[in-house]
Amino acid sequence: MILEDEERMEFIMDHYRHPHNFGTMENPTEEITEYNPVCGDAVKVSILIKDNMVQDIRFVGRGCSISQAAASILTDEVKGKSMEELRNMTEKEHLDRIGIRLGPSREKCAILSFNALRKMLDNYGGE
Amino acid sequence: MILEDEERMEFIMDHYRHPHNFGTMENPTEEITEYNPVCGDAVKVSILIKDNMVQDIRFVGRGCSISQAAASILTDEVKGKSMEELRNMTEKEHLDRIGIRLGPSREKCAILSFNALRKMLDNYGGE
Amino acid sequence: MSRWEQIKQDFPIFNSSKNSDLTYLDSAATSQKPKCVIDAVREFYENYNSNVHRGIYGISETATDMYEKSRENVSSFIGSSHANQLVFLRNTTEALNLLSYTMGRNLVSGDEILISIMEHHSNIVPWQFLEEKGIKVNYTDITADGKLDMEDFRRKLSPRTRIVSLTHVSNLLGTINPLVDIGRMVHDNDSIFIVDGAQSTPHMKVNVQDLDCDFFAFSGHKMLGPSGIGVLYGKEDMLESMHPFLGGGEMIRTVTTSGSTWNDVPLKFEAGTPNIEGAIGLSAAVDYLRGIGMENVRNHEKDLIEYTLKMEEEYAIPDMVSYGPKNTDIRGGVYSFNIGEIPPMDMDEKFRENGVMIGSSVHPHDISTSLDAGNVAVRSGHHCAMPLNHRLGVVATSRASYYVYNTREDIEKLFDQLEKIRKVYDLGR
Amino acid sequence: MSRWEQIKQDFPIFNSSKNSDLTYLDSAATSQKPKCVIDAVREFYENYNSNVHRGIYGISETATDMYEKSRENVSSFIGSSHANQLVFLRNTTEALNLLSYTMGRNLVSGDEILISIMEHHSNIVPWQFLEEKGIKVNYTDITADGKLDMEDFRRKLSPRTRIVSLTHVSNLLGTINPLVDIGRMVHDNDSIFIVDGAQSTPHMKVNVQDLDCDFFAFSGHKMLGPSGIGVLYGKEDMLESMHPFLGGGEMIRTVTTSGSTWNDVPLKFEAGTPNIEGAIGLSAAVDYLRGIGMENVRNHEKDLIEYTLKMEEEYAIPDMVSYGPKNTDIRGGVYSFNIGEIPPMDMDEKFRENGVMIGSSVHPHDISTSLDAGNVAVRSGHHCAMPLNHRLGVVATSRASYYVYNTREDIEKLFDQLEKIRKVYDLGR
Ligand SMILES: Cc1ncc(COP(=O)(O)O)c(C=O)c1O
Ligand SMILES: Cc1ncc(COP(=O)(O)O)c(C=O)c1O
Repeated sequence: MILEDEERMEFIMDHYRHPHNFGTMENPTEEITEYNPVCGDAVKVSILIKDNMVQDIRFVGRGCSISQAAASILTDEVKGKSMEELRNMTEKEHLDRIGIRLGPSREKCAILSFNALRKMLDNYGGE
Repeated sequence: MILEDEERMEFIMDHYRHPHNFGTMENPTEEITEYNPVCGDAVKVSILIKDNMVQDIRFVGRGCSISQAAASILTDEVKGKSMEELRNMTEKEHLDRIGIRLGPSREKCAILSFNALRKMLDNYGGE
Repeated sequence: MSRWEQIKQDFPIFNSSKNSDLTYLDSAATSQKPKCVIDAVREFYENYNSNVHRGIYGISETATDMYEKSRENVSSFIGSSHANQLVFLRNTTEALNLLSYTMGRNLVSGDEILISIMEHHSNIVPWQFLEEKGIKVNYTDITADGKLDMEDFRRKLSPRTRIVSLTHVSNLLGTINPLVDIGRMVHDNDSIFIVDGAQSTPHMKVNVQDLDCDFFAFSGHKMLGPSGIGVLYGKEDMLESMHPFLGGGEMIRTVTTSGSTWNDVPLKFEAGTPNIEGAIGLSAAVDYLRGIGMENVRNHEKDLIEYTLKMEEEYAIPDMVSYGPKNTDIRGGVYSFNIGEIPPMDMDEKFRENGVMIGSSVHPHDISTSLDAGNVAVRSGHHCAMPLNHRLGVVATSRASYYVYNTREDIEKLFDQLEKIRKVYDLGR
Repeated sequence: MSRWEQIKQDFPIFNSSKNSDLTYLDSAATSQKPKCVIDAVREFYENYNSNVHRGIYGISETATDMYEKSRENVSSFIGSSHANQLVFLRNTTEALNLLSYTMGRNLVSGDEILISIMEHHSNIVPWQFLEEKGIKVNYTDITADGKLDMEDFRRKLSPRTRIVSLTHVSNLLGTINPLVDIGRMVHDNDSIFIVDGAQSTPHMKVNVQDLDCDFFAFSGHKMLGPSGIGVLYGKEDMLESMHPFLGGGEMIRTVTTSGSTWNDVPLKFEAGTPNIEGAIGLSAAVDYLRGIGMENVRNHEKDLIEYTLKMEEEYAIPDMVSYGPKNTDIRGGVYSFNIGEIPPMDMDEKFRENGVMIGSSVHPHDISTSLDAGNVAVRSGHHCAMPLNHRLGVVATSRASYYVYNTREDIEKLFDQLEKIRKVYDLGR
């Protein structure tokens, strides 16, 4: 991971210190907890889908700055999107949105929330 | 194995082409066949001991020039020696008598007959 | 320049244009290589490269000679009475697996193997493989200050304990275990005594005869040598009575369609073409270490760990915790620490309640990455000792580990940076 | 300078002051290393040396990247569809033992394994280990001209045959086996198909998908790479369903005192610190070979073996015999020969009768040693294929084997010397 980009790093730290869409939900359409037992990174993501759109999405979690900031960034991105748009999102786009060069070890932290989203989409059969 | 010493090599080839003490024996005191299944080198050594002295020693064999010449050289050396003298002979002395520098692989060829002699001495309980 | 600064000059990586000003604090994972080791490998390639044992031509005999002299050299380095007690393998892991596979043949359901909770996965998983045969693996606990709990050990050493396998030095706590005493108990119990020497051999004088262990395993790459070369020492009679592990070239005497016979030890355990340049490189590393003197290596690292504990007190970084004995007489040059709580995955109640449980902690990943930005290389994670992490109530730690090329300045740099990182990450929640 | 003479210049050993004018004809045992491979290893040590996979700092991420890129590079070199089908091990021998240990778990008494009489010990002994479980090892015979006897193969391929493991190219006869046809028969029989590619991968274009083998094993040191690094290719679903082989670091996902779970393939099979520089060196070797072009390598060696057979006829050395197919379309660059009869040990009646049974033969040991005096390096012995020697009615042979740095002059030098040796050793008895 290259930290030379201070501005970008500040962006990450901001999401880490003040995560967006942070919290749980009463009646989510889907909910999933993804975790990496090796480093203890964990996110629980809850999603509310209506009219084939993401009405709301929230997460709680713990772990390193990258895993938590990535969840915050991802939930921002996802809110209001249609199911189809969600299905077309790629891992690469997600990593680009984080915007700092991550080594192979830290990439695993970053994609934890993305994997959670993927699995929820797989589980979600439609209305 | 270093062949730079041509004179010494000629000495080995001579023993190989015209081995001394070559043949079998009617009523040996001890007789043993040593062989190396890996390369097919083999010697059968027969010894006649009387009055604690090597009265006669003979060998037959097959294999490379070193294994056969070494047997020829060894039997020459041994004939007429006392049991005590035999027991004091070392592997190093045997290799020195051959007199060319052998690599680790060829040393195995050279000591085949020496090992045969050693084993016969172990088997021989005395008169 | 101090002696140790001079020694650092022998390691080309610290003058590499690719890494400006590297502070390498990860020698417990793998060590850097001095020029003499790199040269030994290259010189072999350029002058004598050929296969060992079976060649009858010049360079092959030289290669065989270099390979076997390397065995003798490494053998005497660990105080083995004879070079044929030394088997060249890939690493510590392979050595311990060799033992699990071969010794495992003789164990029956109900037999027990005693290890400890501070073992590296290499000294856990191979024994767990035997559990399907009904063999039980027991784990000696540790004390609060990171030592083997000897009372627990005595309790768990039972008449059914066939094998005791322990690490000489913990790769996470740095604890140097009292193996001479333990070995006596193990043998009094008629158990086989195996020592994982991966973290001791590089850092202190090791003598397998003093330890009186039956087997001793270590890796070249952690002691200035190449990777891909490791060693299993075993008492000759033990090695001789064991079934072979891998079958193939060189380990046999004869092969026929109706069966095969084995070569003498140690070749019986070296099937196939070995890592020839690896053995030669390891031997060069041993020469280099001998040149420094293993007592000096140990004293230097003891000084570094003492200095580390002193810096820890002086800097007094809020929420910083470290692990392992404070008594540096029984502590190697390994310093594992955390900033704040980094609980294991099954302690997740709080996580469920109110979300991000980061409080004032800095995740070890963030510590490593941030230190890396200042060219300080430490490892973060479970250090292949998950059961020990769990025992300590953490999922991971950061670890600085030292070797001959480290100096007190490295430690000052570490703490300077940690202090800054702590501030950046302080969430004040 | 011809292309191949230029290539020879890339290999420092041929300019070494330690070996004047070396004619190296032992590449089937191990190959020489080009400068680019030696440099790749050195540059890793000097710039990026660190442990792979677990580090979160700069050089460790670079090292991991280099290691995994090496895997991809070697994977595409043998036509594997995905790099995760490639396990880095020590050598071919370890790869075949891994299979014997893991696949052996699923076999029961009465099951059969079909190999051939031309196998290297590495592809015999690991399977013989399973005989104690009541598993039968069958050996396909060869024809008079050194090919696999396909009728015998069909006869021995039975409903109980669970595994067929064959060499791609014989290291003694040079025979290139028709594995595409054989593979079809093996799979029609629902058997698992394993290929020992130790002698093919260095010398011809290999495509594991065309072969449709389930597993394919080879060694780096025979293909211009370092020793201590080898490869097992396995179809992904096969590797995934298999039990792990060695347990320890990196091959696990989680370890607890109540059990462990495994990492994804291929890491599941790479316990402990791998031979990192070995993998990187092998990748450099693959780049070098690709630069020459594997078709060109094959054609060059085909030319050399054709020239050898021509020289054999022209020199017509008395009592000289050679082994292997004369059809160079199915013959690699391997030339095994004897001067006179060199019978195996159990043909010793004549020995008993009238002593030295040397007649007009020159023992292979003497051939090697005498050739070495003229700086020609050939191997003499059983070439780790005792059952094949026995089948050929000999205890040993001498073997010249070729690679990219050999030229026709080397062969002329070989025969010139053999002619002289024949004269020196002629006993006329
Ligand atoms: C056909 C064949 N199989 C297997 C091997 C064993 O290779 P290694 O010694 O690298 O394991 C060899 C080389 O000696 C070989 O020629
Ligand atoms: C105590 C201990 N045992 C075993 C190992 C495994 O060593 P290797 O990966 O070289 O097999 C290590 C190193 O990671 C270690 O620290």
